[in-house]
Amino acid sequence: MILEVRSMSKTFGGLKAVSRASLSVGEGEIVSLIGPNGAGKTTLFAMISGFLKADEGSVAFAGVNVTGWRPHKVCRLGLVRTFQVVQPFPNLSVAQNIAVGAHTRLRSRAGALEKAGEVAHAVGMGDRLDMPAGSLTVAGRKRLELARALATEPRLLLLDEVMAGLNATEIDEIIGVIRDIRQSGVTILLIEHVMRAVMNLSDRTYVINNGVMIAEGTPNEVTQKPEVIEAYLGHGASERLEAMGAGGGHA
Amino acid sequence: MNGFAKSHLGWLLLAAALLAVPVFVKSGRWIEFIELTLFVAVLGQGWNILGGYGGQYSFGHALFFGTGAYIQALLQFKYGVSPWIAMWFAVSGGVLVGLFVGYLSFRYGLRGSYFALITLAFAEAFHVVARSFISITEGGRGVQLALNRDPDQAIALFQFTFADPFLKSYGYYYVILALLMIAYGATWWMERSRFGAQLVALRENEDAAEALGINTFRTKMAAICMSAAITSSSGIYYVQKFLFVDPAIAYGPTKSVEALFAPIIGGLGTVLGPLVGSVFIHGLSEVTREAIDAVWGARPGVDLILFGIILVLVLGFAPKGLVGLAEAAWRRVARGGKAQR
Amino acid sequence: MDILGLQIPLYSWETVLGSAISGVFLGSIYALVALGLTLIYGVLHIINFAHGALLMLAMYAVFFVWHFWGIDPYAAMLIVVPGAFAFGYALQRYVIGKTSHGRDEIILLVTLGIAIVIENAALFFFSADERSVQVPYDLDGIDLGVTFAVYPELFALGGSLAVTLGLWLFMTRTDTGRAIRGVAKERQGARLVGINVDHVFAITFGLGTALVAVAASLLAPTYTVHPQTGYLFVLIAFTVVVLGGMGSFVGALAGGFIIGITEQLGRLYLGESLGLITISAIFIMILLFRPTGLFGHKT
Amino acid sequence: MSNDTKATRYKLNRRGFVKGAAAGSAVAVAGIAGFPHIARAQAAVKLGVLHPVTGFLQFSGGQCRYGALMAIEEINASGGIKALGGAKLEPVLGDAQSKAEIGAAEVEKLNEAGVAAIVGAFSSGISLATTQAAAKYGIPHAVDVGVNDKIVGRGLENTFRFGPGFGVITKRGVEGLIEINKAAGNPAKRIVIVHENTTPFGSYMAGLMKKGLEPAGFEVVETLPHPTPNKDFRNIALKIKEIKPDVIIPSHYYNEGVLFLRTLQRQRVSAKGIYSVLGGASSQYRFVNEFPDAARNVMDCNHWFDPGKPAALGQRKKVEAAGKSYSYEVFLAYTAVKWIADSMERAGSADRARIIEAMASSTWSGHFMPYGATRIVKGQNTGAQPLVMQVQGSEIEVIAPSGYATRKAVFPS
Repeated sequence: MILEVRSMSKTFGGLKAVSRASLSVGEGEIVSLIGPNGAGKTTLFAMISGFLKADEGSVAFAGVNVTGWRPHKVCRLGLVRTFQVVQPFPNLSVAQNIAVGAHTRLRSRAGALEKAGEVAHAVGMGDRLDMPAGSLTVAGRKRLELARALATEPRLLLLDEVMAGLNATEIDEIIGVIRDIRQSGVTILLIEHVMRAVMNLSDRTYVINNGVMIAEGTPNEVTQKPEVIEAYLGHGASERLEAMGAGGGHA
Repeated sequence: MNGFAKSHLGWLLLAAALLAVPVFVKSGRWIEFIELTLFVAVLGQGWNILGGYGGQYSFGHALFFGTGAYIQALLQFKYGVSPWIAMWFAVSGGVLVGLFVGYLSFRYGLRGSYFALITLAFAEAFHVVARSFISITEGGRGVQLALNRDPDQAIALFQFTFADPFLKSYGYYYVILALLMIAYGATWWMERSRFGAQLVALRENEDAAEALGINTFRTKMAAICMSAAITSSSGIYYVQKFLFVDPAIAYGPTKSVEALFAPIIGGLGTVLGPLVGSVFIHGLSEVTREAIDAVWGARPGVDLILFGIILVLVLGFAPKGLVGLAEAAWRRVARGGKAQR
Repeated sequence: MDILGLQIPLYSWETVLGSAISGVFLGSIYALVALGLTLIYGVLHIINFAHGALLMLAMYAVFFVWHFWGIDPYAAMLIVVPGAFAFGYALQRYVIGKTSHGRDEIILLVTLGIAIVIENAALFFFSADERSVQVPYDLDGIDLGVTFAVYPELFALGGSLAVTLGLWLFMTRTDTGRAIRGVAKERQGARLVGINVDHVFAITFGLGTALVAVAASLLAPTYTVHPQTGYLFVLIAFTVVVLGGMGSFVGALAGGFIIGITEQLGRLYLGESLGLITISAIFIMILLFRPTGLFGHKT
Repeated sequence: MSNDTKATRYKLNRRGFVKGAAAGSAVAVAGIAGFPHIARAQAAVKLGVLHPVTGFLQFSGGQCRYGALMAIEEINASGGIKALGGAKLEPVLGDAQSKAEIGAAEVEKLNEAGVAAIVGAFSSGISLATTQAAAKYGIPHAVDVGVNDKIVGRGLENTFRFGPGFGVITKRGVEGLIEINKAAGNPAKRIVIVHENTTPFGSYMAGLMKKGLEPAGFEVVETLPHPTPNKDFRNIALKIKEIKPDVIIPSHYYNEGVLFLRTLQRQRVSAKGIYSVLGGASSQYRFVNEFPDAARNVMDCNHWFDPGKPAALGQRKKVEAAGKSYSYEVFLAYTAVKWIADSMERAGSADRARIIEAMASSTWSGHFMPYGATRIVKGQNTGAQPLVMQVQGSEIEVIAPSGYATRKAVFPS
């Protein structure tokens, strides 16, 4: 197991956002984390990557106990996250943005920029290297977010809804990119609402609701589980689930 | 990015022009004018490192100027230390103050207006301390250094007012030019280094920077140290030239404001910004003053009214500073050229 | 008394109490100056560096109204306060709003630029001479035993309480007040609901300037006016605003009193000069440990 | 740059400079447009008038400039410099913006404008920088106010001060107090000193006063420093109330002076006497007119004119008729300019070096200050001294030393 999360909890002002949640990810896997809005997915990500201090529980990454580490330290060990709301460096160019990630492993500026170029090509934005990040489209920003994370040479990538706000074609392209990333040996844990992508990509899926892990298994297994359907139905998302599930079947 | 060599050439030409200023400027008045402009450009580059590149706006950069000036003056005044040795302590002292203020502010995560206000508060606290602990700082009397009138001692005592004709006329110019070149060289290097890239990244988005493996606290600490070192070095020049410092000169708000004006007007987070801004500000204030004097006679204040109005207008029309304005104009020209082709 | 080598002078309780009371009076002045600043900060998130210059300008206005027409400085409010409102409104609407592009560092410089213009215009038109308003009741007042409270001080104290109350009522009971609060809380949202945000900003700045004019009227019988008068209060006003919590009126009032009393006692014991370090110390401590201030909310 | 300042030579320099650094030179004719009729006179001698007329010293700087220009106008009206064939004085104005470095830069400007001498620069801090810069070019520099004793006597041949420095002022201050106390039967013993501590002026003053008073049998019970600017004096008033000194000695600038004396009055703090040394407000007519009650019987050891000289009283009328306050800045700068003009007459030349010589050996007595004939030692006019005044009724009367006194001191009051 490259990532072991053991019974993590977080309370915000009396509200339990995450409650004794555990999960694990094996080397080379793509694992997804799904759940309705406000279920605690992003909070869990933030705790794993060091942005939030957990009330209890532990995170072990690559055999190292990283509980309570600051994000930059976690990143240097090889665990990097992206943000649900993309956080580009708006006044920097695409190349400069990605180079910031590359600098985590490379001291030289020229080397980092060169690496940025390579990564940009890998995620399909090699033609936009000199554009200011602030002027990218939503899809472009999502790719940039991915590229920047990738440039840090992670062993595990936490992707927080990289497909939100994209159209069908763009989603297909990103799915391809993510596959390639896994191919290159990077393990991936992703939060996703786009069920088509979840069904398509994931080896295993965790379902979280109200801060509690309610299911774990292959995507097909978990979507059959009554408690999962209930969780979504409870939030009035049954149609969407149906539609998504059907879509996934087609692909 | 058209031509690394081209931009290199520009820098060399600029440096050569500045080095050669004494060849074509013979006027003491204009040398003094250029000196003051470069002095503020150094002060401003210090601010620019932290504020322009790092996005941490300080309102209290007098902290570093004042500390540099005081240490430079006091070591000579009290212990007869050579000014050439004192200057290293002056810069180190500035850096220590930077470490202290930076540690407290960044450890507690102060950003934006809060960081601005805490630096303001620290500068004021230092002002009060400099005024009140007379046994250490001489208090409001200030520290006045003995004037050297022996030309043979000019270099040893770092005082050029009564040196040989060349040194007398241009000695301090080369002092401030040397400080400028060190400061701008360091900034130029920084802009092309990992440290610079990480500093800019955290200015743009601190969370994203942290997620990408940047130790934002340490990067900010490094920035404030570099910033303090540059700004405090301008205090050395000030003391050696004017041989006097008091609490208001050192820690009053004037230097803090001068330090931030130049880079913001010139262009935040650009190597040349503070210099361009300082040239603009000093040129503008000189022109407005002379113009008002010429057409209207001496009217204290009118030149500054005009200066203030033009300043606000420039801010309105060039929010990215003069360097930004020039870049935009250049891009337009370049695009126009391409379209014609 | 000697504590850790530091000589602490012992004063009679009358002196200490008198000093604390003087802190209350001083604090009321701080609060008056800080109210306008905190209002502007709370809504526009501007650190208004022209605040001191505006105070100075308003004090001149009060002085001239008194000088030329013999109008008592308190009565002068009826003229000066609306004028200040209009001036502040125009300043935000047509200068700050137009030139700042909504960027903090630019706004900062614009307000600094405005301060330079106002200050030097005052120097040019009014000269650097110190001016004082002389009122017949300057020396009358109430003997509190330990100290004597003259009417101008009592009026300033009453004024600070009344203005805070009035401002609170205005913000909670009127449509304009609610609009201002709405904009302060959620700029984007307010825009969507159809509130003219630029207008509200300008009204807020106008109100802040009007408050400065109230402060000027209440200060006039005590202080001399010259183009640099504003500097006396600017830094303190920032401290009060931060201590009270940026945007909080009650905070500004309480902050004013706390700073006033602390400063006076600090100056009593540490000396008039070093005693001022208490203000910087409070400022730094609050920024580090409680940046939202005593009455502020998390943003 | 050459030290030679003959007008022709200066013009050459100027042209050379225009060629060298053309920027802004078209408007470089600084500050003469206010006096265009003078400016065009061929044989005019340029005189640098350098003060902080903007920034936080603007009031005093402006007063100085006013006094200096008044002297120049008078000299020109009465036929200019006679030894130079009636050459007019042409003021070249400089603004130090209340900053030492700007003061020094202005000296460079004045040098290139070809001034024969400089008068300035009010504050000690700025004067230190301007005298030093002027020394580079051998420009005679008369310091008008700048009471710091370290301005003169640091070996600059070009630097002169006509008025008194700290040392003399405090010495006379102590002597005056002893004299007044003695005449009243020595009722005063316990003293409180209140002084500003933000600028060299107040900080030095307090130390020197204490040193002078204690050997004379006074007891300095408490020294209370305060910053400039200062908002509130109630604490100090309360402390004084508790200490109950016989005499209060304040030393600060005008604003603080007004606030302090008014606070004492409001807080009903009384002493046998308020005896300020370089008090900001105590011997200012403006203060006496506006707050006669707070000013009542306040004594002050300060720069003052010889009340026996009608010229001084005439000037006062003129200044007040112009709506200005007749303050020490005005007559000190005025006298300094007159002195420079007299030295030009003696030198028979506008050459900088010859003016310096003439100033150093000056025996001028045509002024209205209580200094006697000028005698310069190391740049300082040794005869310069302050007087002790007291506000009596609506007038400021001289009460010590007895040779100049117009009234007897009201003490204890």
